[in-house]
Amino acid sequence: MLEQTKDWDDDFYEKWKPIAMGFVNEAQKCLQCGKCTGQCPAAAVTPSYNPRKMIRDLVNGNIKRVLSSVELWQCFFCGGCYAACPMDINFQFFVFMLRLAAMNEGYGWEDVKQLEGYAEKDYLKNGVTVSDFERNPFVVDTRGDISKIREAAGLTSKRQVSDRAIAEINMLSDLTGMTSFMKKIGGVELLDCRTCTPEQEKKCKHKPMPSRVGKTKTHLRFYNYGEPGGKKHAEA
Amino acid sequence: MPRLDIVAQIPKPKQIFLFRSCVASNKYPGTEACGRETLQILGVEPVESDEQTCCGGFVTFANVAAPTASMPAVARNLSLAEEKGLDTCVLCNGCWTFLNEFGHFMNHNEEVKASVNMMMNMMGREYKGTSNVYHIAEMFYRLKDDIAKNVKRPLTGIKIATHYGCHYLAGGKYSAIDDAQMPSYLEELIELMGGTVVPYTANRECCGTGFTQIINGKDSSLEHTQLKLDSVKEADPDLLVVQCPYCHSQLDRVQQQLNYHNAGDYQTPVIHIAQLVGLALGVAVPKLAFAAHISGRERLEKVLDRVGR
Amino acid sequence: MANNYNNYLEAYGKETSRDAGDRTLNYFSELFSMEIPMSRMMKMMPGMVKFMMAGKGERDDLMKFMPQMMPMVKQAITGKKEE
Amino acid sequence: MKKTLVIGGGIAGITAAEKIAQNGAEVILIEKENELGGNFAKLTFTFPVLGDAKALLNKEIDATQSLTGIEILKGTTLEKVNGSAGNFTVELSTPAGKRTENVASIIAAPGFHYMEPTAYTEYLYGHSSKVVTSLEFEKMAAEGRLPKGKVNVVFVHCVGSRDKAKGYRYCSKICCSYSAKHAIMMKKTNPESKNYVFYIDIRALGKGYEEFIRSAMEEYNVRYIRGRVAKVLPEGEKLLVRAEDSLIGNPIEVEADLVVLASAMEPPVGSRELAQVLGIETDEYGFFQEIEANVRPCHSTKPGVFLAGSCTQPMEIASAVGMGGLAATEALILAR
Repeated sequence: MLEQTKDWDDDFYEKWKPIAMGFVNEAQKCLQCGKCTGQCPAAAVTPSYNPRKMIRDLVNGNIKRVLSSVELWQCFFCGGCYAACPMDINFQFFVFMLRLAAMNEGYGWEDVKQLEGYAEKDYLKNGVTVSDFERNPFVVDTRGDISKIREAAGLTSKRQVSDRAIAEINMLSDLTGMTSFMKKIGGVELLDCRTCTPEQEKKCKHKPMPSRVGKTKTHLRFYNYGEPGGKKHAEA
Repeated sequence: MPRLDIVAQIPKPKQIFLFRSCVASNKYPGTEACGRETLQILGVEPVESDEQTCCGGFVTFANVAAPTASMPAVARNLSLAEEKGLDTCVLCNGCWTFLNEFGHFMNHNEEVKASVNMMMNMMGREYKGTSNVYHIAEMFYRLKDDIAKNVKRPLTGIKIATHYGCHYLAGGKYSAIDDAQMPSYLEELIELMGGTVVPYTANRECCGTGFTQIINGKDSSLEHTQLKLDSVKEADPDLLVVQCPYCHSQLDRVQQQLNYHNAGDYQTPVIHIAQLVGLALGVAVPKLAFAAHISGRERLEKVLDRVGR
Repeated sequence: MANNYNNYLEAYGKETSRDAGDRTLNYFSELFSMEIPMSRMMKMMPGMVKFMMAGKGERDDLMKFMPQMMPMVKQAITGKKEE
Repeated sequence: MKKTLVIGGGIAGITAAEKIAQNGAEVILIEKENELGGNFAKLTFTFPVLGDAKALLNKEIDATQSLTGIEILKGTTLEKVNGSAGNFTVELSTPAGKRTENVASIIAAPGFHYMEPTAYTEYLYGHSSKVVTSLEFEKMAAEGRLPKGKVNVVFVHCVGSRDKAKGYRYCSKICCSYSAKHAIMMKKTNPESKNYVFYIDIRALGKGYEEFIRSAMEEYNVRYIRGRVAKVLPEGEKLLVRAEDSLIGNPIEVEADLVVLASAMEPPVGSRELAQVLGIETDEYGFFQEIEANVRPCHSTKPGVFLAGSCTQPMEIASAVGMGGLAATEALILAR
């Protein structure tokens, strides 16, 4: 199908800027110089990822292409593009906001689903996002017992977060709609790598995606900015 | 070159609110213990609180929480230091950039601040925006004269490579204490403690965690970390010093993972700057908690033997 | 779930970027809205109840806030801002 | 006939002084440095016609010096200006001491300054001897120090220009052309060399410029890659240049032996102070403000003070000469 410029929402960015309250800015100043992509760690390993092209599509108003892309979800959030940018465009925030928009369109849920567990199981229950539970199967054997190491180091055997603090962040989560948002996602069970069965392992690799999230119907994403490339796709 | 004008603005307080980091607490406790011990040795009393939770950066950048949802969580954590009338000292680049960025945002949007404060009031707190957030590496650089005076175990002959971490330098393009593209304050600290700095090509490359890519895009994440580790291996340092527990976790654990896949033999110990300063200032060995480290444990022990236990 | 479409243009069908853009803008203005409509107020309630149940200190803090809360509730019900 | 004061002994100032003297009026030409020539004197070749810069300039200087009615004061600066158009009293600080003169008008031609890209630490400028500015490249070429053998040379456009964060937002206009000139010089001196030019947009704003830049690509095999260089990394003896080939959309890496940064043209050092002494206005960058940029390009905001050359905007040699002539005719009207 031919791309039609009459479909583009060319004042999208102008309308978006005041709504986002300063989270997105300066995109209209983009020179398309490519300094961002030149230093990008994600672009170095996944050739179809290209921050310059995404900014271009955003300013032109080709919203459909940005939001339905896989590339939007390949950013490393390293901020190197912002550090390099001659026009001070903070692209990390664009990615962050655009991902929210993409989720509203039904894209990217397979990724968010995977992450939701960290928020629910760790952040809201314990007050810390990264727990002492080891999720990297390759280091389970080599690692010492954290609670013993903590005690030897003169710390409490477990990182303490008071009940009051946990009650407070739970209330904030409810107040700001984060809890209801997470309920919509459903989340995946975080697997225990030490006792993981082959069946579970399969599930772990193939992220299940809900067909609906609330009222939104979910879709699979597309490689909109070029051939996927990279090691994984080289053979396929 | 460090921006001395920004360094000069960092106060030398009697007390500071030490903000615990999730990864530092639960994966590398040595960072937390050393942060506490080193500050004490340098004459700054660390104040901690069990009320403090995760900064909220992970859930926000994992898009599980909208920015409006994480704003009150940031305000809550910052208000803990405000209540005590202290500045905040963080151990993690992620905490630094997230607390700074969102704190800055709230301070400049009265409307948002008012709405956040409404929620704060519900639990008897208030966010004023008076607490500054400093990274512990910034504090070390500010207190470098005290470090030089207190070195108990000089790092003579130890080859050390540095990794700064993106969220400090790139996120703090204008507010970090050093140039985003060519920082040198960690090198300065290392030389101050008697160590030898080892340069390598991929010094300013990202560690490869990619925030959520280590979970969602494992292939690209590992590929990038391998690029970085290859460059480190070529320079062959005794230690790789990081200033972010998240980078620490990635660079340390992925070595083991790559070794497991026969992708190479990577054995470079990775330690946090707080642990390195702790090592030089003579913090007791169990408090360095090297037992929690994964890669290059033998080399780490050798380093300990050389500087004295 | 198999992908039935070859590319994003097919997936979106007749919808233009303008439609997607408007939907996105509506979503964001809702997200960043400082107003608290009734629906949002209802969602907030369980959290406050949970917080009250957590302990005495929490309950006291929340009760202190109640006078501040009433105009907001009124506003949420009537949908008008009180001057 | 009254006297005219010309500030700056670059090509614009020399031309203005020469034209005034040729029309029979008296003129004082002051130059801060101890030699005439300004930035022109730092070049080896001109573009788009590869002319011998030294010979061309010396011819102009000799012609000027041989004229009667011109007084050339080297090592001299302007201290104070009083009075108004037609009757200025200027105080000069010469090596021989203070001196006061009465002049009808003043022509300001202080030229420009090549930006020192010290802020560009991502390009390792100041940290590696293999990263040089275009000006240093000119010097290397003049002294025969260009790298020999099979080498890769990378030319980087827009260092300091079109960059809000570390430089200026304006385009320096001539860097595209002089980088092409440098690439051609490199290829001519060392036919074994491979030359890469990283550009954002090619701005060939002059007669023959487009053909000149195309000739670099077509005849001298210079590889033009669209994309701003992101960073330069040290790798052993060599440098790694990382950028995006933005026409393809992929990041690329070039192994380089020499990196040449086309640094921006910025206002001359002390332009704001000079503007204050003269009582004229500057723009946001420190360039002198014209009263009307289209039809009065050489009129400053103060009557009787005229502008010539690249103190108003980045400019190539031919325009500076043209503007020097225009300023001279304006000055002659007041000198009468």
